[in-house]
Amino acid sequence: MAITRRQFLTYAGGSAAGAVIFQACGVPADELLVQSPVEMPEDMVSGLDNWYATVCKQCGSGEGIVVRVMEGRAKKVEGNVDHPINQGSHSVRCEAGLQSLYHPDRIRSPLVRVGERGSGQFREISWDDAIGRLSLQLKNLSESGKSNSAVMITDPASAHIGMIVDRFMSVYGGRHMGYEPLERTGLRRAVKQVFGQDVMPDFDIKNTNVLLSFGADFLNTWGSPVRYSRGYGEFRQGDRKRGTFYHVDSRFSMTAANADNWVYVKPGMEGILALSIAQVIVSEGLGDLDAARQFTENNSLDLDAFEPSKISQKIGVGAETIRHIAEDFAKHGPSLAIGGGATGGHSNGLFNLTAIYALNYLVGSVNNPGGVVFNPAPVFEDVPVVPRVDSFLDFQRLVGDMKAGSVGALMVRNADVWHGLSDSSGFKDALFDVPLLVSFSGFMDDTTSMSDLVLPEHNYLEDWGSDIPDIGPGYQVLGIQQPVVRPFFESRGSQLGTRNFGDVLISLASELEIDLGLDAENFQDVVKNSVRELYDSNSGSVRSDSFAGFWNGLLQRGGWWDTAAIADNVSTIPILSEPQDPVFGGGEFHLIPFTTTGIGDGSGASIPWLQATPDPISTVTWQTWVEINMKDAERMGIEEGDVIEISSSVGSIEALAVPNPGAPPLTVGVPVGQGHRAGGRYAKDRGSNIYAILEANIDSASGALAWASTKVNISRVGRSEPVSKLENTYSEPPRDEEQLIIKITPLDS
Amino acid sequence: MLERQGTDMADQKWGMVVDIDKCTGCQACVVACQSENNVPINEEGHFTQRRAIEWIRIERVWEGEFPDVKARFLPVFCQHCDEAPCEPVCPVYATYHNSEGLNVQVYNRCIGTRFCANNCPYQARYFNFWEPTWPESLKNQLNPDVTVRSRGIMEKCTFCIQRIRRSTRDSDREGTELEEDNRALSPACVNACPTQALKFGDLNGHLGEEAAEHLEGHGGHGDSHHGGRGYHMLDSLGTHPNVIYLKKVDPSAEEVEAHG
Amino acid sequence: MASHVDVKSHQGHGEGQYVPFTTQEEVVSDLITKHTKVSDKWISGVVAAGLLLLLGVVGFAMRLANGMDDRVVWGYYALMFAFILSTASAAPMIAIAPRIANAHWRRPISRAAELWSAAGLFSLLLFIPMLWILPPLNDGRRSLWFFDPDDPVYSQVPIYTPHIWAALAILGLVIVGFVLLWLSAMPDLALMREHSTGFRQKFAAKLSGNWVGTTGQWNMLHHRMGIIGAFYFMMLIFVHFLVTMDFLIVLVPGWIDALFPITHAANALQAGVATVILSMIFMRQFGGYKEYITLEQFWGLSKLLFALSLLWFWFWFSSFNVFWYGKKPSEQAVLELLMVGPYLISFLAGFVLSFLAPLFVMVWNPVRKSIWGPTIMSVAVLFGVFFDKLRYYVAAYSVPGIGDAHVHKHFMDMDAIPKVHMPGLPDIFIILGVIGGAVFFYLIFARLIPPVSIWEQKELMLYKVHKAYHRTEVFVLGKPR
Amino acid sequence: MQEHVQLTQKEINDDLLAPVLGMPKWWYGAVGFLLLVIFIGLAAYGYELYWGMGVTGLNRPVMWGFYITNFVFWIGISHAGIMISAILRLTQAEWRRPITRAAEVMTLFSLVAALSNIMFHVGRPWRLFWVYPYDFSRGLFMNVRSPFVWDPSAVMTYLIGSSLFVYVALLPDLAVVRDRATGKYAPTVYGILCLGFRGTPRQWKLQGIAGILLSALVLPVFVSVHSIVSWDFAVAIGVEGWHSTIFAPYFIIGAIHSGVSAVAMIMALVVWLYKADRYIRPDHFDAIGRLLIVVSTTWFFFFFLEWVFALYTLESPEIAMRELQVFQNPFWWLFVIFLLTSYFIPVPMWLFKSVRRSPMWMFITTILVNIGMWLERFLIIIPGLARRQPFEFDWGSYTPSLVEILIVCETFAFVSLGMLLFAKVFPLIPIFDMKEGMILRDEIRIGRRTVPASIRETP
Repeated sequence: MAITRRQFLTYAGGSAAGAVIFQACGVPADELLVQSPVEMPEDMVSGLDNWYATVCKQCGSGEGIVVRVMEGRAKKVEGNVDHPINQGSHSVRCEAGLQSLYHPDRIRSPLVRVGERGSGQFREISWDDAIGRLSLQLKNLSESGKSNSAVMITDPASAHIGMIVDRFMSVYGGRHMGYEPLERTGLRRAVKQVFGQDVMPDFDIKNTNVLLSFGADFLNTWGSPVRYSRGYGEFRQGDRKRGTFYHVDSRFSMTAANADNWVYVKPGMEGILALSIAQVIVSEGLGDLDAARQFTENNSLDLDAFEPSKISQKIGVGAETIRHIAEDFAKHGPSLAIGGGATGGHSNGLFNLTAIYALNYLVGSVNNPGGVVFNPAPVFEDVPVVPRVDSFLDFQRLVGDMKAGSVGALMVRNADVWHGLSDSSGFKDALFDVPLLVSFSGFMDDTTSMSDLVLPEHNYLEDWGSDIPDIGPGYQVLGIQQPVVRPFFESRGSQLGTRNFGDVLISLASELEIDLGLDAENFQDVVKNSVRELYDSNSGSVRSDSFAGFWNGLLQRGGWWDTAAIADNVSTIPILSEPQDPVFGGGEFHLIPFTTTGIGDGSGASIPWLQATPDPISTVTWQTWVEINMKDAERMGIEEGDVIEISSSVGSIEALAVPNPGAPPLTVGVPVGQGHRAGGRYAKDRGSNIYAILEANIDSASGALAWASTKVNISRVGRSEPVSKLENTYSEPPRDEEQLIIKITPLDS
Repeated sequence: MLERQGTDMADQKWGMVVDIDKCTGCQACVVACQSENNVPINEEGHFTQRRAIEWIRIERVWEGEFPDVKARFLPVFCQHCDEAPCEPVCPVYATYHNSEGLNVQVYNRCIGTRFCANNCPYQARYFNFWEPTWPESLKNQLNPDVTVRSRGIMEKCTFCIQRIRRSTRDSDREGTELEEDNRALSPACVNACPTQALKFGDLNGHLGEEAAEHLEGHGGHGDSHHGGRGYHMLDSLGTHPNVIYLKKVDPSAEEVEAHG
Repeated sequence: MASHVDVKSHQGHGEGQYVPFTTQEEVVSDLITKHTKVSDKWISGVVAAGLLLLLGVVGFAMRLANGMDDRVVWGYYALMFAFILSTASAAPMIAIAPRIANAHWRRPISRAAELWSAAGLFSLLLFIPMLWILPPLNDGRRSLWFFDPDDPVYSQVPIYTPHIWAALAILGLVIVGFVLLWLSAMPDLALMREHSTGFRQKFAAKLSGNWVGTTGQWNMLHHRMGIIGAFYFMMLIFVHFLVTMDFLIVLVPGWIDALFPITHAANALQAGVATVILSMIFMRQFGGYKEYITLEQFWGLSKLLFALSLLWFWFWFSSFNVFWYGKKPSEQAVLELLMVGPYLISFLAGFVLSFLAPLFVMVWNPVRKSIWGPTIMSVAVLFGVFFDKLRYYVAAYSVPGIGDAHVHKHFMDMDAIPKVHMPGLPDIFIILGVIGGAVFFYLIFARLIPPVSIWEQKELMLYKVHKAYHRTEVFVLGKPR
Repeated sequence: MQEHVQLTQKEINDDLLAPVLGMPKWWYGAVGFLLLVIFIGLAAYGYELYWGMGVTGLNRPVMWGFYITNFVFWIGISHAGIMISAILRLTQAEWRRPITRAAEVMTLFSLVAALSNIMFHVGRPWRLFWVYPYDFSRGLFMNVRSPFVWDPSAVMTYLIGSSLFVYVALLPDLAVVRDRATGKYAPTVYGILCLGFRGTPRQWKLQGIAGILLSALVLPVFVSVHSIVSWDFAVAIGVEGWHSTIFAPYFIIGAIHSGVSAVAMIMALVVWLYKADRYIRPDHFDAIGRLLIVVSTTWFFFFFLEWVFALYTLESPEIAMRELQVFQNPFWWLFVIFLLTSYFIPVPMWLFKSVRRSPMWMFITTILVNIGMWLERFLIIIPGLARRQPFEFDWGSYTPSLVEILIVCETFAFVSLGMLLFAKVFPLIPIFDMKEGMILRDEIRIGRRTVPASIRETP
């Protein structure tokens, strides 16, 4: 039949109206409902899917991922089997990238503040306008010769983004600072001192036999958890003898739960314990003695002061235990000692870490299989591999400058300084003395909500980029990040929507007429150009006779790596820093903040999946809780769900009590990352922020914040709320009466 | 119904081997499953109401008190029992055994008596107490191969049957043999697991041999407990699960023998 | 419209409907003479039963020669104990229940039922050896009494708790049975005291006490019989509970069947009815009580037998369904052992004879309302009960590894199911002997006490009155409270 | 035996037809109130339909709650009707006469109430019809292995059977009403309803036989219904403490316990509301009291057995479940109330003749019994599902939501309203039965004593 134009319009209108009506009824995602009473809808496979390789930017460890894309939408994240870091596995947070991509509260275009600073009222502006405003301010600064008062704070940015930022700031003459909430500057210093390495080494857990870890929650959040877990799987049940795993910690973490023996040590005493172990090894003539002599003499260290029986009382570990660990550690090599986490977060953090890592020399597991394996020199000379991270001391200086009004423009990218810096730093007040606060974040985190100007960047799944893992696998790796989907807000035109951070800097540079010295007009080309030298070197995992072929290979494999390019053996003598006892503030309870499986250090707080991920030990979700020893709780009449006030000299927060049998007495563990003032519907005003009340104790040796050295008092507010945990509330901890988990002893014991 | 005509699928029997000694409780499997299977977002309320849906959940069990305290992790999900107690009690055949040993749930058949949930000894079945909702933009992530379950019906682990279907269909189209250790085929949780504690496969194939080795208690390389650690959870109920657990190795464990 | 009827004014007629005698004196003299006259039928019966009893003793001795440690061979002995417990001890209920419900048809047969409680004495004798056959508690077997093997006190006591309790309970049951018999016989004994001579007269004089039949005494008698009857019933249930629990169920690991004691009891009542029907037919044919034991009695009892058969089936099915549906290995093993396994034949025999046959035959009123229908059915039921008990007791007594707590906690695997245990010669002797023994006891007591209750007959003549009503004739039944 | 009042047929007619032909003052008030409660309950159900089961207190693993408890309770109550009229009719117990109909009618309405609970319970009630043989077009049949398929079929059969039962027993009275009824339509309607019953000997004979036959036939159904309800629980191996063989008889006897108590309640109400004290005499209460003593004691024995065997297994999940039932809050005090109200308070009281013969006391005690028996079902279902073991990690707890409570109240209001309306339209005390009773009474004089007697046809 012939349809006249008029009829057609009426039909169209009618159907449109119908659609609207049905929409109004709010039938949920009904395009996905298959109404057949006999077939499982899963039996009807629909559509074709593609898998694109890229790099996960949710956390620093740089896992390679493949993303399943159907009809231009990202559906599923899985590990990239080829990628050396995670070999196909992935963590909770990689998966959650999808929800950060499609998060309902993403910033949809450049914004300028209209209301009070921090009022969170913004107006959409065009990119030209936004870049114009920023460049204007920067121009003024440079013209008035105060260009060094422009400060850029980024997350620990490495690879090409890091390069561009560095170049931009250096050419412009401003300052670039790297920020990490629970900073690891101490750790990096320790690695430098003990191993003489600039790059973090790799730990060969896969082949080690006795694993001795101090405070590092390495199976959960610390370092490169997925890579370590891969190793751990082999370590437990591989084609090898089952390894033994000692975990020394003053909190019962998930890693501690997986250890064969969890050794509780008083907070900050790990270094002393390490030296005591060393003393046993040396005095009993086990292990590599001249290495021992070397570093004792070199550090003029009197080991006998650390004879177990002398210090056992002080550190709260039995002398027998120490001996046993030491002997096991020295005799049944290859052995490996790792330290990190809260261990490095004390006023004597650097000493702890150096002492711990030095143990590896005694058993000859430095740069050997089953031990500490060094990472080689970076892939490129000009691209920084070591992310820039500044210590708390530096930030205190910055705050000083800000107060003094000598910071003209503060630019922030991916660094939620507002949320992460303790009130004791005075940053929050000082921020109001800064005339211009610019955020490049693609998401309305706390700092962005305080800013005057927002230049939102792409989500990493929409974006070009590269990644050189902070903690490499022992050989050269370059991860290539490619857009797996078109930018979500592309439809809003080139003047609105989001942009690549590198591109923004490049166009900013051209506005300011400064030359970044890279012959490329966008970031994609920057990456492309610099990988040419890999193509020329014609080595490693991807080779091709044409550069185009090479580039495609990179994109397909998700990166480039060269197992041949390993570190050359260096023999250094570890430099231990001065043995010292930890210093604590006043208060009854040790406060040990910890990062959680889900939201990590707080950067994941906006993502519902991560919020809903149960904490492995307490199974709590969505909330801020206090791990407290059951006997303490009994003593203080605290029951699960009671609202607890945690007060330090800096301030106080509220959290829900969750007594657990693993928590040591007079120690409270509190997860970081909640209590955002912004951060979208899933994070805003949820829980409370433990960072805020950390005291400004500083590890004088490294300048790092001693974030585990705060002591607090806790008290019941009198209110109590249901704890949103996967497990039900119990008066007695579940004991597995029915032996769902059956245990057997190893054959050799 | 679910048999695919003209193929050899019917003589496959999907199953899983879970190594408790490897499981670290990192929850990667949980989120992977939720992303693959359009599991509704578990909001705070769902947890406090004890209605959170996790097709695979990590149970944590305490042993002892501080200082000598231990916590164990146990991944629990539908065991796809051959003698599934949930199947006979469903009045409308919403759940039944298909030809590949999978215990399948036909969502649209379900009328929500919740009888199956009561009769599942593993408590692996979850009920949609509320209508699942997503913000408009998050719907872009939903997996088109998996339906969204409306309120009032049961749901549970399907061993990612949609992946099995897709890869078998592909192998049919390419005329290739379907090989069992294949990431396109194995469930999301298995692919995610960072310690490789989960192993998916065909109990009539390689996995079956491995499982038999574990269950019969011999095999194993040197002294690293390889064979002999296998057991079925709650074996004395005679549900004949298709999931084999491998015992936790613990130097301090007092030796306990599995029942049955 | 209350009409007052003079008892004397009505002539009864029609065979089998009511007592053909017009005066109470006639009834008394007739029954007394029938009781005192020793018929050679009785003598031959006693002799036959006595011989069987001897045979049984021989069989028992043969078993005893091999000692009591091997529980398996004693299975048939246990079976016979249970059989007597189910038949003889349950029979008196047929006197008690209708008496409480005030049903007049019971009157001629209530004594015949009560007399079986005398045979109940035999069940007590049978039980004594069981105390040694059953394993003591301190080898770790389960018990209702949660006996702790390590308990210093109990482990010193030579005989263990369930044994003591069960023995006491059975003793109590027998005593109560005798008391009941004595009470209900008292007026008749008084009559014998007056009318009979010789040892029987002395014996009656001793037992009848100071019965003279004052109103007070009558009221007291009715009252007491009510109480004692109810008490007997409770004791019976309790005994079945203890015996099944501690002497049967505990022997089979995984046999956690809370309903079984009741199933056992219901089965016993069924057997009791059958027993009474059988004794009725014998009294009718050989005892010469044709005029007293009439169709009405058979009809009443056959309804009861029918109902009880259905009840038993329902109990059995309730247990079976739960086990069968649950598919637990432990319970599968129990079903395998007790039903579909080695004892399948026995199970089928029991099922057909004590349920299917009564169901399909007695569903017809003409069959129920006849002399031979109920008789044949009760024979069938008795055999059915025998086979049903066989599969339980013989099977249970042949299960190994009772002491093993692990075996008890979890199921025993299928290949450990014991083979069927066939009866040997001693077992057959025992079976015959026990039956003979029971009959022997019964006959002896039937000599001492009138097997038809004289005073209840007399009462009947008062309460049951025929009269004309409009154009038809009805009878008026008095319902005293 | 009793202070029996001999009444003429006219008196009987006038008394028993009064509620039908006349209209008590309190009637409108009562009906209005009940309607209000029902309306609120249905509103709550509408709310549940709109939002889903989330509005209830159910959770994982406690997937069954108030609704199923209530379902079992009403099924239990429904057993009284048949128990009283069928069994007592077969055993020719004279005292049954005035109370049979009230009991049967209660059966009908409580059955409907029970069925409605299933509708409240399921997640997608609009597909409930799938449990019936239907849907062949989709090549599907319901799963006959499931107790939830046995349930509806048994309950439906029971409903049909017992309504026939009521109707047959109603015929002669309908005829009487037809003759007395005034007004435009009433006589016609009753005329149609009574199927032209005119009281010819043949009609009487048929009516009598039909009654006997139906009572004999409905008894097996009556047994099967509650056995099946019990198997909803007993066949489950997933729940420790449900998997017990004794459940079927235990539930039946429990049902009779609560049902007969309910009948005693109704009797008292009828005496008060309809001034029927000339028909329902103290010794009717006496008789039902005696019956109750027997029933409740039997029930208690079954209860005892169930516990003995539960503990006898010594399996930790079972022990843990019992521990939860008896010692944990809130179950421990519910358990205490349950024991006291369902046995330890009423039964000792019933031992006293004075209590048995007083409508007031019987009313109070039987109400207690029903509270107790409701709790009994609750205490079987919830602690069982809470499942401390084997998965201690996610054992559950349960608190009913307001919605559930309102809906439960609605079912009670519904049954009461049904009874009231029925009593308005039909005589609640069977007229012909009473007359028969009066006619068949007689007395025998033995010496100075006069013994009450009843006239029987010669067999």
